[in-house]
Amino acid sequence: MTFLKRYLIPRLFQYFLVIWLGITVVFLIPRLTPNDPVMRMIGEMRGRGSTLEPGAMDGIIRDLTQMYGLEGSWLDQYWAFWVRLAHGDFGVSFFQFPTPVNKLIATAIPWTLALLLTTTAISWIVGNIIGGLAGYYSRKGWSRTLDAIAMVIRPLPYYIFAFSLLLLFAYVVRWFPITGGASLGAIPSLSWAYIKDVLWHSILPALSLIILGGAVNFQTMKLFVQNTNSESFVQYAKMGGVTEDRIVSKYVIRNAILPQITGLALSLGQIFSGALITEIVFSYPGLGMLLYRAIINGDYNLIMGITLLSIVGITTAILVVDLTYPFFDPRVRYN
Amino acid sequence: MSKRMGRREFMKLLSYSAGGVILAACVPGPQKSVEVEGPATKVPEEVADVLGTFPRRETLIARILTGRVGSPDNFNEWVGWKWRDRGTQNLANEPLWSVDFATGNIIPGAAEGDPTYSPDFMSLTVPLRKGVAWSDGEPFTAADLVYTIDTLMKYDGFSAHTFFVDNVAAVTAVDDYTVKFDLKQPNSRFHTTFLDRWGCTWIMPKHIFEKETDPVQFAFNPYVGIGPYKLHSFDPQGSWTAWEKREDWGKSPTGILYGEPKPKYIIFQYFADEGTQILAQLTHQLDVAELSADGLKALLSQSKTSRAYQPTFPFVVNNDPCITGVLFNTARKPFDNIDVRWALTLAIDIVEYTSIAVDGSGTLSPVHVPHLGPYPADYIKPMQEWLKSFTIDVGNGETFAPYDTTAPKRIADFARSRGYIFPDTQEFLEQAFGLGWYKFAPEIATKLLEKNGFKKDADGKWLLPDGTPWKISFMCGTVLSNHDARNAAAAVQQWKKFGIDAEMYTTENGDGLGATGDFDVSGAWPAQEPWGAGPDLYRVLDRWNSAYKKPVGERTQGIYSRWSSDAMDTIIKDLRETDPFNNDAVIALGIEGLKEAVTNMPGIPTYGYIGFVGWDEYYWTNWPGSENPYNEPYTHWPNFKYTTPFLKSTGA
Amino acid sequence: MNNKLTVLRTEQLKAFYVLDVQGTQKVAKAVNEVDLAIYENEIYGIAGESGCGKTTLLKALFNDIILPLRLIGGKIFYRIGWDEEIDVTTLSPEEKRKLRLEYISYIPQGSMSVLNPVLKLRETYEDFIASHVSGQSREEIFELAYKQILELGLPKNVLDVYPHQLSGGMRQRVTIALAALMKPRIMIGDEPTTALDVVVQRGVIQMLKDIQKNLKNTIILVTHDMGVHANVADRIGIMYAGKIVEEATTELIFGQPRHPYTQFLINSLPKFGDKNVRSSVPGSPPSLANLPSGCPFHPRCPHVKEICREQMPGFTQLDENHKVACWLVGEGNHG
Amino acid sequence: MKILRDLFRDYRFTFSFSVLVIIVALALLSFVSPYDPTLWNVVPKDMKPSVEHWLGTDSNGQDIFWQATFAVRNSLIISLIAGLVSRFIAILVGMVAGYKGGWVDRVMMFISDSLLVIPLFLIFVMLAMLVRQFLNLVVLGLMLAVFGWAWDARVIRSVILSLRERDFTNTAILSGTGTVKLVINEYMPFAMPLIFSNLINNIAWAIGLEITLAILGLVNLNIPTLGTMLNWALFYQSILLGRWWWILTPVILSLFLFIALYWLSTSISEYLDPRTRIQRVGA
Repeated sequence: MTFLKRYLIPRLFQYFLVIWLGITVVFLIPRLTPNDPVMRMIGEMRGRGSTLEPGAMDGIIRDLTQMYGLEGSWLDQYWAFWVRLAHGDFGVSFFQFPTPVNKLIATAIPWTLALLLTTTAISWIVGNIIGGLAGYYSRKGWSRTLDAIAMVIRPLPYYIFAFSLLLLFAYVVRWFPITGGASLGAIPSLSWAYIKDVLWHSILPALSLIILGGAVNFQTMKLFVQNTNSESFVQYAKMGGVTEDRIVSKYVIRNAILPQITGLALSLGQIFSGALITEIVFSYPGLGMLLYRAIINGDYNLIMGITLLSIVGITTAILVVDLTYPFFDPRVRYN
Repeated sequence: MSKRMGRREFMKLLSYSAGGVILAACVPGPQKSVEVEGPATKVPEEVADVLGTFPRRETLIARILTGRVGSPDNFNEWVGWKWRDRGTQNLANEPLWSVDFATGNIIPGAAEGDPTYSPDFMSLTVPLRKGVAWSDGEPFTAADLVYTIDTLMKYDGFSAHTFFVDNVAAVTAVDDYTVKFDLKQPNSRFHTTFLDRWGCTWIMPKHIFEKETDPVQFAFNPYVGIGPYKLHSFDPQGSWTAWEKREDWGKSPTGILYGEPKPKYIIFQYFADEGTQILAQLTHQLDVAELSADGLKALLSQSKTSRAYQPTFPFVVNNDPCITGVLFNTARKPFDNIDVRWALTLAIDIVEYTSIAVDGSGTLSPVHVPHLGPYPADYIKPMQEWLKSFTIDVGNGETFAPYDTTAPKRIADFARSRGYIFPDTQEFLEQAFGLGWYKFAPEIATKLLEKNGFKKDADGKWLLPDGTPWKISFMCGTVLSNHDARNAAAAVQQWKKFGIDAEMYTTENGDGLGATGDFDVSGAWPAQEPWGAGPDLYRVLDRWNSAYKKPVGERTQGIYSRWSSDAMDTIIKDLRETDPFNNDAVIALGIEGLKEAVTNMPGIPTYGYIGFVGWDEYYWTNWPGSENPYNEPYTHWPNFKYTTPFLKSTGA
Repeated sequence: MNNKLTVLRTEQLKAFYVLDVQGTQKVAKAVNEVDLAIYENEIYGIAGESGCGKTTLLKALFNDIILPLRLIGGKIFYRIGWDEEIDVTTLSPEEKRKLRLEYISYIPQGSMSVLNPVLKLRETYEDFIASHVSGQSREEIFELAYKQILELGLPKNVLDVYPHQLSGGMRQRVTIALAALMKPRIMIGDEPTTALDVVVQRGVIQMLKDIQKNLKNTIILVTHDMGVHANVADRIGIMYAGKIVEEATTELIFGQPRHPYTQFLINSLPKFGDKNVRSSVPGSPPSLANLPSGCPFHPRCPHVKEICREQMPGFTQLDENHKVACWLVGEGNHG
Repeated sequence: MKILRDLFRDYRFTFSFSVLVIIVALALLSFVSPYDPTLWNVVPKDMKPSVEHWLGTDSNGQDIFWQATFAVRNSLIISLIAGLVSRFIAILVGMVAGYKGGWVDRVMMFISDSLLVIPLFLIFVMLAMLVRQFLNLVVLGLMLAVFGWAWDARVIRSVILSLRERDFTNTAILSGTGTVKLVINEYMPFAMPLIFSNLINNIAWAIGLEITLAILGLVNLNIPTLGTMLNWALFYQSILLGRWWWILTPVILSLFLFIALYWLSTSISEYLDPRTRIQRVGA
């Protein structure tokens, strides 16, 4: 009962406050930039050769402003946003008018989630296990070799690394496709053929993310393990003749992993922003490009839609970590 | 041979470096100039059949220029922006008229010929083509056009709504193949709203739209048009759209005019990254794409089967009717001063300028229309004598004749010094580099500035008349390969050398800042582009109309330089009252307009828009290259459909 | 020499820290030519100032010589059966591991950090037990553990909590209980009472005594606290600068200390009714990496003689249970 | 001095130190560059490395070696500002929040959580759009710093939280040790290796983000940095055109920079950590 009153309720209050603040900031920032969605649309049409009669310009601007729902003051728009949100609606995208934001997100999100959930999980698990072992056996040759590899891979600019993978595996040896989330002409279905096709296309993008992400986890974990390794309880377990596999798993890695759990939660929460450079190099579908284009075009509703997901994602991840952390580390109490 | 191996090796090496192996020092160096011949590229067998439903031999794959389609299941082109180069404008739709940029002629598509205006320009009639059917089999008639205009005027969600409400009093079908427009005020250029350059007013299929309660929200999926191709399928993510040749292609204007299109399927595909896109083309997974200058060099140097528009340097497509250059904000000091604008023009060494911007491959134009299509013959050549005699007042009674006919030759020499090889005929030089430009005269520029109270400080940096350092912020977009950025980079370099603290300012919001006059200098077109067909310059000159000009802070409706003059207003008024099809009268007024523009220099015209098209001829040949320019060469232009009947399958 | 059974014996044991400093070797002589014979059913105390090498000696006796500590010379014998003495320095790591807890167990200084903070004590017990016995007998041992906990007067639920939930004294008792669990023949304690307050200390000492009485095994206890030694030890070895300098029964050490260093240690003990501040040993202990010539104690010795500076004295056997290495006492036996 | 001598005993420290000295020397060389880094066409274009141009020239007609000196200098400035300023905030917030607890903790974590939840990428693109004209090195560095501390503050806080539960905290508090002294003397040594690895991560992150922003054209491309250098090289398709001397320069420079920083951090944090120190020295 006191847990509920003294910890959970204030924590939940904070949770919603953070979400509200985040959303409000994201609502305001695009409106503070000089990027006006109406002018962007006109610029886009003009830049792409559309004939816009000079005499009709005022009318077009008026019509677009009305269609985009940008007529009232910011306060009106802000109120309208919450009213819409209460109905689970983000409104229509300006740039993809009149496609609803919900639909744009719904089409892109499976790709992002499938790619990033998998790669984040794999690189975390693999990176931490290998990093943990490498930290425990840090004097062995293979540990030093892996450390050297991680050290060289990690600083490579992601773009260069991803493009190098592409050059190697899609051009020099042609094992994987060059571009796209699926083959040209493939229509989404639940057939095995389509799924196989999607998997085949996802290997290179996934590999690029896993290797780089894994290298980061590897290095961090190795460091944590080396620190844990010299803790008294590890020495004591050795003195007690505890078998090595138990020492590695339950004493060293189990303790060194604690800070990594927070890291995992945050990376999972950040998934909703997409992986823009991956999407660029591999022409892969996803939220990253959608968000980037929305920002560039001042597509307020679409920005709100994607960032709301992202904000809720990260905030929830933090909440979950805070609530569950005492289970991972019994020393930490709710406060 | 060893050189080619070197490049390959390097690419392999870079990929291996991903695995931690960096042996850069062992890589043999590549060469300086571009080779047209490339290494033999092995074509994997599986490429031919990887597409499954689309047999590769019968399929043409082109790149979407404008990126991933944001709303792939929405084809309602009359509302907002709909990625029309995904195949709608270039394959599935046919407008009343299109511009043939290769010849400067008008191609009548859904129309049978030119429109006829009443002498007072208060009405016009349009003859429609007979025997045309929509891709779902319904016949195309005058009722479709009338319905389109009525609908656009009824709903304010359509982009063209205001224009038609402002202009059209009534639209009627005289018979099944003739439509009459009654206008609200005289308009001698009303028909150009139907003239397809890269978007125009398209015609709705009445039998489909009339079933809809809200035609603005209607997604119009599947698309129905009168072009030779119909929608086959598309990626819900918008990365590709596939089109299939109509069985009744003979009922499309393309089929009627030019015969059967050759590719059975045409797919427009999206590539987010140019490097990836080049790899796709090298492996024959992409037939045609527009690239950046260096992307094209890379493609040509790596592939034996690829070619550019021109077989030799400058390789580029130079028949796009836009003039690029520098635009001054004449509402902001000191760019309101003609002397300053001319000083900045004369501070440019055009040889170095084009070498920075486009490696010397642009065609120069001294006036505010590009050197291509009908414009050299109609305007630039006739204006040579005037240009040579044109002088500017340097002060102290001194004058200076800025025109320089040696500029093209000097650019050609520069290109040869870079190792490029190309013909040395007068005809070629003129076509590739233009007729002339302005002298590099920093001393005259200095005099012009000093005449207006500018000074140089001890470090040789220019100060404004009030004694503060002169800074120029040159606004351009963030895509560095676009010509606004190319011009920005080149001009900034030239002005820096001249002693002005100039800097490139990249922004996504060029249009917003431009329209409200919040910039110094911009890389936006120095003048509105002409239609590209016929000698009429109304479209160019009208943007300088003082009626469109709004004060700084408000959105201007004319060109962003906010320049106008009484003389120009008079010319525009005269042109408006002239029959657009009366060539002699139109040209005479056009020349006067261009003279007024050159004299005042509200923007500096530099080189015509050039594009970098790369064709992989592994599956399809007979592209409209410079030696056989039967059509404009781009696949994203509306006229691409008129190229399809001329393509030849290699049977590979 | 005597009829008691030796369970642990060293011969000229030399264990040094060998450090590589800028190419030259630097040697810290932590355990230098130590001969020990520890009997069955006794509590043997090792005393000395901090930095004298007693913890290192303890590690060596525990056969836990890991880098940078190196066995330079000498042997360590455990008596595994009744007649069988084996040199444990030659054992494989796995054989060494198996001896621990079962044959020889270790009692750490009872701070929080020797117990794995993320495991309940039950799990730590489980790890220690399962590393040595398997299958059916594991459950039996667990039952024994419960029984033992009750016998030692620990709370019933002590195994169901995390280490940080116990007091320091309780944690110390748990580590002692754990060390005694498998009835090892030898238990080694490294300052097990140091961090505790006096009342708790007394309880812990009593517990050690009880266990020893019960199991009739050997306890080797290292502490700098002479008071503790007086309370528990049967015999005491005084260590100075890597060497044992005096060894005798507790009564003899406290009653007739012969080595000047031992005398200092005894005199520094507070006595009842004595209100004077006790003098501690003057000067500071020498660096093990840079020992004085001759007797290492000579710089601090009030009775220093010429020979002390030149030569290390050998042991002089004063009595069956008393030997001293000091020139004041005798020339000793260098053989 | 003894500290340095001890550190130099570690080959990693020696290597890192030498590399950093070279890199800093490179950065300092930029002050005597014969070329203005913002001027193009000052040397022939696309030349391979030669005696006159040690690392060749690029397609903008600039000397790559001298350009690299500016790039290294500017990237160091950006990432050091970002790394040090954000570290300062993160340590301060993390330690105070973790140690004080209660409402101080709540308010501080509320601020850092709010910063954490707003997608950084959105903020950067928007801010870059907003302030691009004023986007010099310091502003960019500070921008990265202001938005780069929240995560690490949380990590440091959680370390402090678990340290607070340990015995020595109670012992120290009972013996009357002041808060500041406790945090600095008792907690910092434990947090130091973490802070160092965080600093390196943060510098890596700052350089990486600068490169990403540069590739998207969101920074001032006239200022040479490792990111803008890479951007120009990619823009001119130097990989596919085989101009290895151009593309590899920023890549290899950042590679060495990172390895040096990484080894430096592990070496120093091992030195600072008394538990691993003996091991290392004994190895």
